[in-house]
Amino acid sequence: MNAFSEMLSRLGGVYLLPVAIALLAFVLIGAPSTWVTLTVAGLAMGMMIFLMASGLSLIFGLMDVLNFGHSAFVSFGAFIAASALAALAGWVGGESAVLNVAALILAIAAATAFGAGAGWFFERVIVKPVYKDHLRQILITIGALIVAEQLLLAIWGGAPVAVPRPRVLDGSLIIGDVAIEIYRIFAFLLGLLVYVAMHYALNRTRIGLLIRAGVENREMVEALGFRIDRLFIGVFMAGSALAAMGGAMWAGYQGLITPALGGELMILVFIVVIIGGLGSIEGSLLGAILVGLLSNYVAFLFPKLSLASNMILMMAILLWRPFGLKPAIRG
Amino acid sequence: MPGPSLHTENLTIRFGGHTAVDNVTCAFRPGELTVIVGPNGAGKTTWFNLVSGQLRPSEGRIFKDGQDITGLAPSARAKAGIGRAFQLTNLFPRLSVLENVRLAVQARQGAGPSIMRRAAALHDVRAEAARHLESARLAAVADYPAAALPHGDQRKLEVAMLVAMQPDIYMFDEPTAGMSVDEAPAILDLIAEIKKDTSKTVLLVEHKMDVVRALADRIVVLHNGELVADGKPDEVMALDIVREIYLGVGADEEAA
Amino acid sequence: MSDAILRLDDVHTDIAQYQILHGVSFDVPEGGVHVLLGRNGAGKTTTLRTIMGLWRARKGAIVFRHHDITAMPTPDIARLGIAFVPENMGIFGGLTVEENMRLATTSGQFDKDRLDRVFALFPAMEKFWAKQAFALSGGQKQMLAISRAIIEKREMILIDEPTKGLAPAIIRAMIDAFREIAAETTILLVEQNFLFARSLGRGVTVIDDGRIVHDGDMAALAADEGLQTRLLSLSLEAH
Amino acid sequence: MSDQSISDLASAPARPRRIPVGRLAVYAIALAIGLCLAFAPFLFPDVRAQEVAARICVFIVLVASYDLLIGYTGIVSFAHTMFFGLGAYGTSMALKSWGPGWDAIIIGGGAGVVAAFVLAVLIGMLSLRVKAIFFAMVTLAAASVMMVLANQLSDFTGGEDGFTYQVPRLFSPAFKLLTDADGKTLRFFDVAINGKIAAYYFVFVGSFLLFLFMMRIVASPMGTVLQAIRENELRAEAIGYRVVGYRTAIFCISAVIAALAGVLRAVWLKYVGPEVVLSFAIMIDILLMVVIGGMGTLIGAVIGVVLMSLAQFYLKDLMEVAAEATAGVPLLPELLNPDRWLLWLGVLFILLVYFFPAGIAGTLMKKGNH
Amino acid sequence: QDGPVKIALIHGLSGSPLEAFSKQTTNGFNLGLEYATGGSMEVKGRKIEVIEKDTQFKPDVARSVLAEAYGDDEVLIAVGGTSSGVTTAMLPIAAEYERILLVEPAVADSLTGPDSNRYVFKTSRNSSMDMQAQALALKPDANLSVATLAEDYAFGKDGIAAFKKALEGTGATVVAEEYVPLKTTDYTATIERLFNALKDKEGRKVVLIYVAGSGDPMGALVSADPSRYGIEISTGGHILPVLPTYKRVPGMEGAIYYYYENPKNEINDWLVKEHQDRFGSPPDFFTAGGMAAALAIVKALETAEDWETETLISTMEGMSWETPKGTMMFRPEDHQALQSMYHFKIKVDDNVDWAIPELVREIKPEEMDIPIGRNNQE
Ligand SMILES: Nc1ncnc2c1ncn2[C@@H]1O[C@H](COP(=O)(O)OP(=O)(O)OP(=O)(O)O)[C@@H](O)[C@H]1O
Ligand SMILES: Nc1ncnc2c1ncn2[C@@H]1O[C@H](COP(=O)(O)OP(=O)(O)OP(=O)(O)O)[C@@H](O)[C@H]1O
Ligand SMILES: [Mg+2]
Ligand SMILES: [Mg+2]
Repeated sequence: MNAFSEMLSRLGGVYLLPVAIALLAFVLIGAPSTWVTLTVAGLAMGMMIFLMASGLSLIFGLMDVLNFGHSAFVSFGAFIAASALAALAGWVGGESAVLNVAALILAIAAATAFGAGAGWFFERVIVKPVYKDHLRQILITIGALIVAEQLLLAIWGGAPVAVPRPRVLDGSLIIGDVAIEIYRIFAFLLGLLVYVAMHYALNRTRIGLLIRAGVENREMVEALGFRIDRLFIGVFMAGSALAAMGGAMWAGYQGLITPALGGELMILVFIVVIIGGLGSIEGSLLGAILVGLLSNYVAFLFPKLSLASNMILMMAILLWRPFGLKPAIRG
Repeated sequence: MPGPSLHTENLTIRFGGHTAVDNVTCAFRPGELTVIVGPNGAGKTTWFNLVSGQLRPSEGRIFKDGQDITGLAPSARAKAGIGRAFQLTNLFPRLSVLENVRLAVQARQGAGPSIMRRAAALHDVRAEAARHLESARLAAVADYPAAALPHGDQRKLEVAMLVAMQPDIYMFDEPTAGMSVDEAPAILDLIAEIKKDTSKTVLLVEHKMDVVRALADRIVVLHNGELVADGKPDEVMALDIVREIYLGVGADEEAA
Repeated sequence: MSDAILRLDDVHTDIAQYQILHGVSFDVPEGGVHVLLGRNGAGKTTTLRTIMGLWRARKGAIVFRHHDITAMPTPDIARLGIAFVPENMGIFGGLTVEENMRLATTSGQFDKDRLDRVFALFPAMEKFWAKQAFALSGGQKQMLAISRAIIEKREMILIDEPTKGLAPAIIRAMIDAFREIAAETTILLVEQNFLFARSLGRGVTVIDDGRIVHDGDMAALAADEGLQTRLLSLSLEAH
Repeated sequence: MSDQSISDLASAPARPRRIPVGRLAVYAIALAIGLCLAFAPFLFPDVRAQEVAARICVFIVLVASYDLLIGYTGIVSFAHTMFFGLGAYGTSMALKSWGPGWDAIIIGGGAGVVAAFVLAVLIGMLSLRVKAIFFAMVTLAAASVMMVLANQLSDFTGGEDGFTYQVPRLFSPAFKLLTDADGKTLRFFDVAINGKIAAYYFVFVGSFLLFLFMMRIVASPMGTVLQAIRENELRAEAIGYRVVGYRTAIFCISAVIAALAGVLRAVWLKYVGPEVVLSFAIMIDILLMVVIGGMGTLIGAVIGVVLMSLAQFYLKDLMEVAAEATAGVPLLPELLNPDRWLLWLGVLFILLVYFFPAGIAGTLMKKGNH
Repeated sequence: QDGPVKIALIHGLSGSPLEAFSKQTTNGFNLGLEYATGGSMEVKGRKIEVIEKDTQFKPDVARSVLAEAYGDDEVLIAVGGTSSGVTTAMLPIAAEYERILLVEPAVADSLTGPDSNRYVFKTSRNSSMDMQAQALALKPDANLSVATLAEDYAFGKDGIAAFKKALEGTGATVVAEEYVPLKTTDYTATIERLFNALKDKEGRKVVLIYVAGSGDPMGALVSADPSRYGIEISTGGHILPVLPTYKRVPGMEGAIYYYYENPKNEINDWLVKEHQDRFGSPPDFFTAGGMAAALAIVKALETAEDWETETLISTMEGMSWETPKGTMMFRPEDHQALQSMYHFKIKVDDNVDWAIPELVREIKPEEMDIPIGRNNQE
């Protein structure tokens, strides 16, 4: 038993989980083309959720702030991107592939910039007074969420908004019987890029260390001469920007968005963060991919179970590893 | 001589590769006060944690009055008569000082789950709690939230709660750490008082040599998790190994 | 006293609605160890925290060298070269010993010689170099906290009860260490352990109930048992 | 007070006991609210006020039972509406299929309560050991599964539209509770003493008893243990309290009370659907109410529920007036648009958590204490 | 009695994104009153006063504001509500107060079903109309294979059941029924299942989408390129904000409840013009519905001898009246207003923001066989 688990952990430990699930699904599904379609779709879906979840995990795990208002950033990101795309309708629908993609990137950038700015405001005004106090964090961020949703309604109205998708990213690559949405490839690549950047920042720079120390004992970090408030604003802005970026990507993917979007995704995002373990970017990635793959496979194999599958996955993982798969903070 | 009230058999705990308590077998009798000494990191607190149930041993067993209690939860051990005060003060910060002690009395009497009576109406519990506060010299601050007490008073409260549990086995983890010389006696008097009751077993982790000498019937020395010496205070303190690892070679004890 | 490195002038500090310091004034001369004594709850920790800017003085002034640091943010105070070893040690439990120490350096790089000196002083630090700090014993944490303060040269170190919970052998080693550190740095030491304080301190300030009740030479206080008894209710017989 | 230090106080031998003004004020307010509710049908005979009063009664129980968890024990659960819903659905499904009778209320409601209890035991034993935030997530997940079930099993539950049903005749407005000489419904203070009044008093008395029961719990030794667990779990365990046991117990008690509140709600409403008993919006309402009132006070639930309900039902009217009054001013009427009342509620809530973290009752109670 | 005659609009005005639709209803209702009274806002010499109440999308709140409207404000007729759940909860209140509740715009068939009551009238369409018209628009025959995609709850299941019923006897077969959970975001797996079910069939192959609130399944389907298997997509028409997503399916046919260019009649012309003038946009589903409700009320008030509830009920049973959607008629049995639907074909015009559901033909009420929910005559 011990030797076996050691061998497993040498092979990659919990990172093998998605691989195992994919293999099992391959056997159960039987049709390779369907399996490839589902797998690619699941990976891309996972990457979009990862964007939102990593933001939450950063804030949640590293700053120990439970931000129930996170979904507001997702929604705002989605709507800002939608508005930007609508404003750039000429580029979006035009023949030039460069302009197509440029429009999307501009829209995502606009959403991300908004996320960062709003994150700054949010940290200063809403969250700062309640560091260290989980309960008040939950409460005050829920209050902020109510306000944000109302603002969303006041600005964009309640009717669904159709999001134009850039022409080159529309449609699918069809290879034999396999259909891969081009937009998902784009989403996958963006998610990967963000992951690499974050991994570098947290593990290769002193900033990561400082953040982790600051979570435990703000005062001591200050007494060592670091401006923790600036650091935390930075983290919060980054987390919110990621949420908005995820929302923007989601808007393009979903095509038709309502103000309820952020709230609906939130449970999924929370599940991913919990599965992955608090504060760990690797964990968020792993959790997001697991959720993405599993929900696609289950929806194909056992459609009735598809909604419950993520919850079941979360409970199973919590029972097996009460702190998630890859928690950054132990004890 | 009565049988041991507490004994551990091959008690061992490992954290990763590090063995914090290493194969410790020893027994304690009622009416005996044992001081456990050892350099920082020797495993004293960890050994306490094993006995009171905060940690589970990797190997070995723990017996109370001959009964194996290795698998019991901390609360069950407390009920079985193993009481414990903590090295780092560990209170109910927003409850009043009186309530802190009252909870301990109530736990002993098993009145916790009752919802048929009003807590305030349990006069005997209250009166007993007040008595314990009196003897810990905390009566004046009975209504303060525990968090508002200065460090020294918090240490006293920690001890008062242990006394209120009236366990068979008292375990004190550096009860006077951080207390001023004029306050420490309050605690030491309390411990001396407990010691008079010959049905009780007292374990005490302490660094201050004067305290050790004043109270100890027996000294156990831990080093790197292992039990390296066990015996009468004078004998143990005279051992070379103890002088070397604990006091520093050629120790001039007055410096402590 | 123009050679004071730190000067407190009529400092009043409140915590929530409680007034804790009622006008604390004293000077810490440059170099050596200056001891702040007082019984439990006298306000020693509060004084140190006020100097560090972790609590704010409602009234009065704190001057370090010629900087008025009364209202300065804590990180800026730290960057003036003041290190702090708090009462609860302020260890980052989730970080390794190495990471704890690395954060205490300004550049993120260790000076090899200094590191060796720290290891010589506290061998446990070397032994547990890659261990997460929450797993250290109480005494080891205390050592780590002090190691952090001396890993680079500081102008001044504020230390709150470093001997609490330390074994005699370590305390002995620490006296030597502090002597060595004090040669290049001013130390303001808060202590309960009078014997420890006596063997190190040059000047001594005694605080009681948020007020300074004595300020003078350690030698003089050490010699005057009557004064000790009066100030600290010390009874040396107990030791 | 502020110019005295703690140690001055500590050394003062006998502190004169201060009159706890704030505490008295809180009890006075609660008493006033209680009296208003007791005579609501006569004090506020209009239809909406009666609905509001009945809702307030049930929610006081619901919120107070939630306070047992969050305020007293420090357990954050998002499954409270699930238990509320079980009680309500049990009652109403029985009423619907067996027709309006007391047996349906007792058996159906009882089944709902038992289901709530069993679920609470399961969830509690499985997951009250894990970290608080994980427990919150597990309950959130369980609650959303319940919501999905209610939607998908539409043959039994009416799906997301819910369903309506009859209640015993005693509670229908046409029932003449007291009659005068001519056999017509007796009028008292111009209020007809009909089945509606009976239904209201059924709800009121039921809620009152449940609330008293909870007051008893927190005043009992168990109440103190719960607070101890909230403050320091490890220490509570170390002095001999089985933390998991106590947590599971209070989680179950609170679930059962919530289910009973659900029964009362179902009898009053004669309609059940996810939006009235299961939705996350209600969960948020409960949270808001408990915080506004003051966590860990129980009596705060009374104040929180009343304020929040009044806001939900009347803030809009108020804003309408405000918007009209400021019609000439630029921008203001836009912001005061009555349809944006939730925005202001959110803002108010944030300010409240910010400035009165102890809630109204909690803050008041501190006044006059040391 | 010369006081105004009061009518209550009971709608969700806050607390849900659906509040946008309530505003449409309100606008339509007011326009309808204006049209029907020639701008005087009076009927039989008495002013009409409209009282608006907010249900906050909470059924319990809805009940209390409706009761308040009947009990304290003494309104003659109430109109509402926005969502089916809220409206279900309101039905018994009408019976309790013995006043008329005119349901608009909630859709569910059950609102005129067995648990409803004789005080309830309904001007809004119901799911059966949607699905039967949709089936007719498919021109079903033995050559047709359909796979359906709907959400897994009452609305979706009832809709598909109605659809299958409409196909009965046409020879068309339903080869698969896929139900996805509410709020589904990723349709990839479902699409694979739909394609697997259809791709090997002979003849015309259609995926029928009946999804109300979860993302954009049609977009996902189009992306997966169903044409490679010769599969067509069909879905009902939608409100204006959603129509831009239909630009990806030029030529698709289906049925719609209302699109402002489709009905050809005087009232609709007036509505489109006035709406454009006042609000700068064409009217939508709920505007038309709100107007139809107002027109029904005015007509009933004008023709009834007195305004006692019983008189009004007997006046309205079987009453037909003109609306922006042509003639409607309250069926005496269950008080559901029978009305036309519109078979459309999507046309894409780059100068129009949305895809245009161009009229193919009007589907008259007689062509549909809408089940009778309950019989109020018994
Ligand atoms: N949870 C843990 N994980 C890993 N190592 C641990 C853990 N707890 C304690 N240790 C290690 O076990 C050893 C013994 O620690 P313990 O706290 O028992 O020492 P101690 O004798 O009480 O010392 P002190 O006098 O300094 O309090 C130390 O080296 C410590 O690092
Ligand atoms: N957070 C707090 N809230 C209220 N009072 C406090 C708080 N912290 C400290 N005090 C009070 O301030 C006074 C001074 O405390 P301080 O910690 O400065 O004393 P100290 O001299 O360091 O004592 P010790 O030797 O016990 O550490 C004490 O009376 C204490 O009760
Ligand atoms: Mg220890
Ligand atoms: Mg101190």
